[in-house]
Amino acid sequence: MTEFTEAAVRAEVRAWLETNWNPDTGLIEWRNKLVDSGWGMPVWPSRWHGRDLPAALNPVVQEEFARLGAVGVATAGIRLLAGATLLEHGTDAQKARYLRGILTGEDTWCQLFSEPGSGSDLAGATTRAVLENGQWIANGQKVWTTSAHHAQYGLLLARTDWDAPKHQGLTFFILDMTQPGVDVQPLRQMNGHASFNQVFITDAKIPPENLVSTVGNGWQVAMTTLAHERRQADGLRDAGRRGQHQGRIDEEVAREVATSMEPYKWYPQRAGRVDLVLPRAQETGRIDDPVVRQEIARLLILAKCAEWTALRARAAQRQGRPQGPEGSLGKLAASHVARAASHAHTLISGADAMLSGSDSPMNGLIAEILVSVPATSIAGGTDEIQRNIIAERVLGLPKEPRFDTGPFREIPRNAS
Amino acid sequence: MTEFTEAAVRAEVRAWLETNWNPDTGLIEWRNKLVDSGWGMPVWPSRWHGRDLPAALNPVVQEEFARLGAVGVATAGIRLLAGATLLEHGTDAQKARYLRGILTGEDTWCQLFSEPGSGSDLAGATTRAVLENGQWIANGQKVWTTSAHHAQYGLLLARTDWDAPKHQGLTFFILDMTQPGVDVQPLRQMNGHASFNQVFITDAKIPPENLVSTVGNGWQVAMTTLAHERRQADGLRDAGRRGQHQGRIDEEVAREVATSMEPYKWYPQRAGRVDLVLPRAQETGRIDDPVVRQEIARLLILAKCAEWTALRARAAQRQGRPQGPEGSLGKLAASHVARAASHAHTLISGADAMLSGSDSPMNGLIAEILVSVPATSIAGGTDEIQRNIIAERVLGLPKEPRFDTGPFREIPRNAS
Amino acid sequence: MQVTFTDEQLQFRDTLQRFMQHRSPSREVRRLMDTDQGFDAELWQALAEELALPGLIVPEAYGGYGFGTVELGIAMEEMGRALLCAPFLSSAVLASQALLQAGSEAQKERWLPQLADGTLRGCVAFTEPDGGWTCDGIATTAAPAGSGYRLNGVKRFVIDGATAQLVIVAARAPGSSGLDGLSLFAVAPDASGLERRPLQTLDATRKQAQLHFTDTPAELLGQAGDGAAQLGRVLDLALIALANEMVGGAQRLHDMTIDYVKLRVQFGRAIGSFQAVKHRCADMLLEVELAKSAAYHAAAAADAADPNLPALASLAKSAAADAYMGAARTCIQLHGGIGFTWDHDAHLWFKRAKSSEVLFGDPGAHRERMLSCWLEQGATP
Amino acid sequence: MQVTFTDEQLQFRDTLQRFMQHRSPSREVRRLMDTDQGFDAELWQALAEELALPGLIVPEAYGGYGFGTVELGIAMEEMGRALLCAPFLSSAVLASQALLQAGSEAQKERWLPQLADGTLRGCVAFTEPDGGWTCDGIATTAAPAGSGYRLNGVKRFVIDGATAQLVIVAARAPGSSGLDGLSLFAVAPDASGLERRPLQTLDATRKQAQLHFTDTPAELLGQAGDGAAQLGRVLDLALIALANEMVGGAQRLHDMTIDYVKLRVQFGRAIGSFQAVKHRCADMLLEVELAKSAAYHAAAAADAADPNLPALASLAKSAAADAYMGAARTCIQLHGGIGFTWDHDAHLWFKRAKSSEVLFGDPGAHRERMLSCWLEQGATP
Repeated sequence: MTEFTEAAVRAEVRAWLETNWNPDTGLIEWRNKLVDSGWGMPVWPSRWHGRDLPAALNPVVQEEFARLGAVGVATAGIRLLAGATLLEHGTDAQKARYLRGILTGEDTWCQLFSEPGSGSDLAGATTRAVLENGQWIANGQKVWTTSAHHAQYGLLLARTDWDAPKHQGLTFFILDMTQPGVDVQPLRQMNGHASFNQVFITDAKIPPENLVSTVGNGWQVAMTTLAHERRQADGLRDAGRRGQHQGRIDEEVAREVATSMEPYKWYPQRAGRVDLVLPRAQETGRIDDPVVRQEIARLLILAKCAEWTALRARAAQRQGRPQGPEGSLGKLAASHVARAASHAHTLISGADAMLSGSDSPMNGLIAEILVSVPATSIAGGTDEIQRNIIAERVLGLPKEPRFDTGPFREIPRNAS
Repeated sequence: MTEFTEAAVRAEVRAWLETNWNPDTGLIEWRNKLVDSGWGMPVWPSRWHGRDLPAALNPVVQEEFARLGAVGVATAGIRLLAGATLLEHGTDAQKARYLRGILTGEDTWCQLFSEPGSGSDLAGATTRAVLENGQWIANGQKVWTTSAHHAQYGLLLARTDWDAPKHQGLTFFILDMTQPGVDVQPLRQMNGHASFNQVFITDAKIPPENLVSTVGNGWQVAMTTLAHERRQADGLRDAGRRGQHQGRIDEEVAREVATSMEPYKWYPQRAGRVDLVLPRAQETGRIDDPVVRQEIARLLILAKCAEWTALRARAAQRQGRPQGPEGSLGKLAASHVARAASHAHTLISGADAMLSGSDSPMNGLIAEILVSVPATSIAGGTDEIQRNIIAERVLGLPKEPRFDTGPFREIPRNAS
Repeated sequence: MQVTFTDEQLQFRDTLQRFMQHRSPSREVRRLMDTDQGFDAELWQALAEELALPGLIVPEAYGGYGFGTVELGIAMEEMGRALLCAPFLSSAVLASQALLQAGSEAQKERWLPQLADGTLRGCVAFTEPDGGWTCDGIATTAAPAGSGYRLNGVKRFVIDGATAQLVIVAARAPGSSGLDGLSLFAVAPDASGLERRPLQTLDATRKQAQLHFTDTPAELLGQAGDGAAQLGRVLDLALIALANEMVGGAQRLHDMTIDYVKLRVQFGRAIGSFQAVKHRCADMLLEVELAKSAAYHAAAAADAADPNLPALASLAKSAAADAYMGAARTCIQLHGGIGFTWDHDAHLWFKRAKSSEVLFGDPGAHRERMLSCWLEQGATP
Repeated sequence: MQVTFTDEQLQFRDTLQRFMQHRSPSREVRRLMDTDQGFDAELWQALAEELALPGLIVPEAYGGYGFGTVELGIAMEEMGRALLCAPFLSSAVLASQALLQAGSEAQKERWLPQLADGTLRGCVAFTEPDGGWTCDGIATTAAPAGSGYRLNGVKRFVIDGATAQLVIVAARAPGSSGLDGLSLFAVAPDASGLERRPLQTLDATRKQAQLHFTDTPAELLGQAGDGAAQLGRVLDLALIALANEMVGGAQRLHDMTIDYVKLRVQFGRAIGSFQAVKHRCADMLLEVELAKSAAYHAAAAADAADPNLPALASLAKSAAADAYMGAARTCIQLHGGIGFTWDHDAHLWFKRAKSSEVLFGDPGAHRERMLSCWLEQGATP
């Protein structure tokens, strides 16, 4: 058994990569090799394509991959969330069947949690699954699903018990997305993009072996998935970053990245594009207006403070100090930054803010900021939910009394 | 019986005043004459010092008083609230005993509703009154009481039943303020003024004939008092306005006004003194700063909009149209105006905003604005309560579920 | 000055509201915003024949109905509420006013009756590519040529500029600058050297165009050199009209939001019962009502020939713009994800709000203008 | 650049916190704010002997402890939290820094050790009755006279100016203007022609005075004419110190509020369970934490000799001032009536917040300064 010291791990992965890494291999072929070696997900158990590596040493492995520019396992999209969820809650058969396809990137997954009637209140899902003649039949509607239109599998949260309290009547399934009972439709947003899907589920069939964990334990499983969502966000940022072209594998990776990043291409605009504010103000001459300068300064102060607050939080975490309040404020701060940036861009663009497409400044980028920023304070938990979380979990203020206890069928809910 | 037409009423009051008004009468003597004639409170019943005049014609009477500069009945302070409350809920004996002294101004009254533990939640009062050997014994503490230090009588809201729901366990009393069990202490505010009192009630005695309405009906009676509070506010504005000096009665009126207005002398500063913003900006030269100009303009827009909104509401009311939402927004708008004014005064005064007293601009007036404005969004119903009222009563949004139903003794409350 | 509406005005509003509900529901708005023209010719005719709108403020002497600015405000408010797709602002407000302010008697008699009955649609080309809304930004020149003039320059952000049948252009005498030498001109849509290019707009319900003039023949309106004052008056009226349109839109967003939060259930209760939602709704109501007061007051002031009209017009524009954007943000936010979708109507008004925020000058510019006007007049606001 | 505190720094903070809780509870603050002097001589001695505070940033060579700006920030934050009444800002920050920046070696050796051990209390007289915080507003003149100088002019808003035992004065050569001809001078408290008048301050916990100089003898610090640059560096450090003090005060207001809303019951529930209260508390936390990041960053940047220090100091001042005033307003509002009383402590911090908002320049002025500095440097912020 390998000794887990930094030096030993670094030497071992370096040796393996120097022997095996070949940029002219096919992508799937290379990743299968990675999966076999355990170096693709070294922190996973050695039984499941990993090497039992302590998480603290994972950066060492990633550094070595980066140094050589070696391609890693597939991380984009919902894959790693699916992998982590199955690793924790799946049966051995499920792990055997799905994990490899997740890591090689051959299979695309999607997450079927949100519904039209349950947004902030995810546990209020009303998509139902009923066991009939030995197989589950699902009916309902999911929304805000990324990649559903080319996914093979979906992580489905469905209600199986309407008499249990709402968090206890949910069950987690793997749904075959390619069957006739699953209809995927694009969901167009106000900025014109269609990054998400609606998924209509009509008598979709789920074999019993696709049940994850136990009946009624779906909420706990979904929590695992959601807990990995933040890492996912980090992973996304890195997905596109590769060094110079090395071989034919690069084209395959580029295609994969392009496909998986497609839904997110407006995300920088959603965040307000603070980086463009000063250049645009200088270019338009609006930088000479003292009133505009105040708004720009306000924005920059907010953005810098948010950035430094995140740095403080990360530094404290790295030092193993107990998390302070600064770690829970990033999302809410980002809403303020985006709003202030949108306001600054409006002031700077003046009449040009009335235009869009190629008539709008920067070939439509400014218009895209103006009509994308409203999503920042909604997506991934509204500002209102964030404030609740901060007030209750960080400040320890008393929770609001709940009105959704007791049997689910008796809880008021939206008409469907 | 008099015919109630505008012309007839005007002729009658004019004739009466021309015969009787004499600015060299003593104030009390004159007011007793007014009370006897019914022209002091003409809308009150003729049995109780009035003339049964329809409310719509009251302005005609007031116009005639104003034309001659004739002094009216006492209106300052809590008197008219007490009068209106007793008129509606008092016994004949109470009316006979108290109404005349209220109208002549010989008696000063105060309102004993708010408590340290029940501010926004007025019905949560815990001052208790217990019937012992045929008389009520009261114990507790009241706050925010204006004029308590020179009042003869107090309108007391006290809890008499701790097992009833909170709004049903309260009883309304007339409290003799001059007795030993009533200790009045000034309550100093952060702006240095002491416009209010705390009233400590220790085994104070209340004879049974001082019970107003019935035991347990105190909340309804208090609602009557509060309903008259807005008119009170209007009355206050007019209290100081008299024409030129006519005779010796003027000195008495001036003294009365000075005494009753004393607690309110900082109220204009509390509202932000919007009127001073432009002159101060011009005087200091800050009017030349484009950034300061923006803040001044924002303030003036807010103030003008609030003013016009109030005009709209009054005009619609005068035309007998159903009240629109514009009528419920004045208090909340006033908070915004005051805050914006305080901000503008800070910007305009610059370093001088650090000073107070005679070193502060305008001999301390600016400092008084800065430390008085915070009261605007609290006194008379916090902004939070105002928003609740607007949301529930004007917009019809569902009420928040209540947690203060059931027997009062079981409802969580502040430790006393 | 008029503080509330008369019974007749309230009836007028009711009539308009019913018409809009019937003839301009949001599916119709969506249909028209996808067309190049951006309005429905039949509906425009109906506005003229059934509601007399195109001629609303045109004096009776020129075939109009001679109503005041208060009625204009009511009409704009209802159009803003419905997001009506029609060339009303461009033709019935801007072009009609420009002719009234600048045209000779003969010119008024020639064009105003057609504008008033809707058979002619006009527009005013004022702003240039720099996007400024003050007269000193005008660079387009008008040089005398024979009995007329020849125009050279570029106009941008011209509302309904691609479809108007009469183009009124602000231009200056060559060599002049600032407020001097400005005049208004009439240009035929098919004039030589006039190139009209539709602009892609954020708010697809209000079309704009860029107009290039190359030695384009034009007819002077009225006297040469009076353009600055004429444009000032046109702009003030346009600001008041726009402010009223904006409060109508803000009210619609407000109503949409209140309806939704009463209906939408999360965590077992209507989201409108959550205090944070309640308070945000109350704040929205306050802001919209305050802005309405400003818009109504400015309209009444115009009818009362208030000497502070420029200040009051700018005040109304600024207050209404902030309230509209505020309501738009609140509407989307309280709808959550659904409010960010294309199929939900919120974005239609959001985009109108965003676009109106900068149309004729942004709120900050109008705050400054308001204060300057007041200080110049030495008036206590 | 330092992003989090070291263990030693955290210990230093703990020590200070314990000291302040023990020696500067609010009843002590109330006692001292009613005195003319505004501080307690014994407590000042204890600060020197037990905590080494007066000499915190004075180099060891001059009898100090040579700590950095991060430690200074910690000290200021804790003093701001406790609202400590002591001449720390005036003497240990302003006067010590002015001497360090401007003094000759002999002058430093003469005064710094006494400032460092607290036996001498200094102040810096900079701003004049116009209330400006930039060098060009200085009108006080210093004319050579014998081996020294004679000062004429008026200084206002001089922190601890009535009690300081060493007065450092910014003055200019007669006839000079702008940034030229400025120098710093030392004046004895009993110098002839020096008249000191205490000012009535909104924030009674920080005393200020007006100083009149009439042919007052003064000693030049260091070289003549370097005053503008020296004052600039003193002001930047003062801004950073004040920003850290402000976030300490804001944190105290925050904590006071959170404690109260958990405890206070209305309508049968803790008011902290009402969503509107919750959300306002969350917003306050956000603003305070963001401002802390700015204050901490500026302090670390000073220690790292960041070339953008003026911008970062102004950024921190602006963010901290807005957060402090915001927290003060929220604290009083969520306390309701009790929060507006004299006996409740909220107003003590409210008044410090209001006063600090404009001390050394208001947030708007610092936003402008920040942006100007950044743009001048051509730096991407």
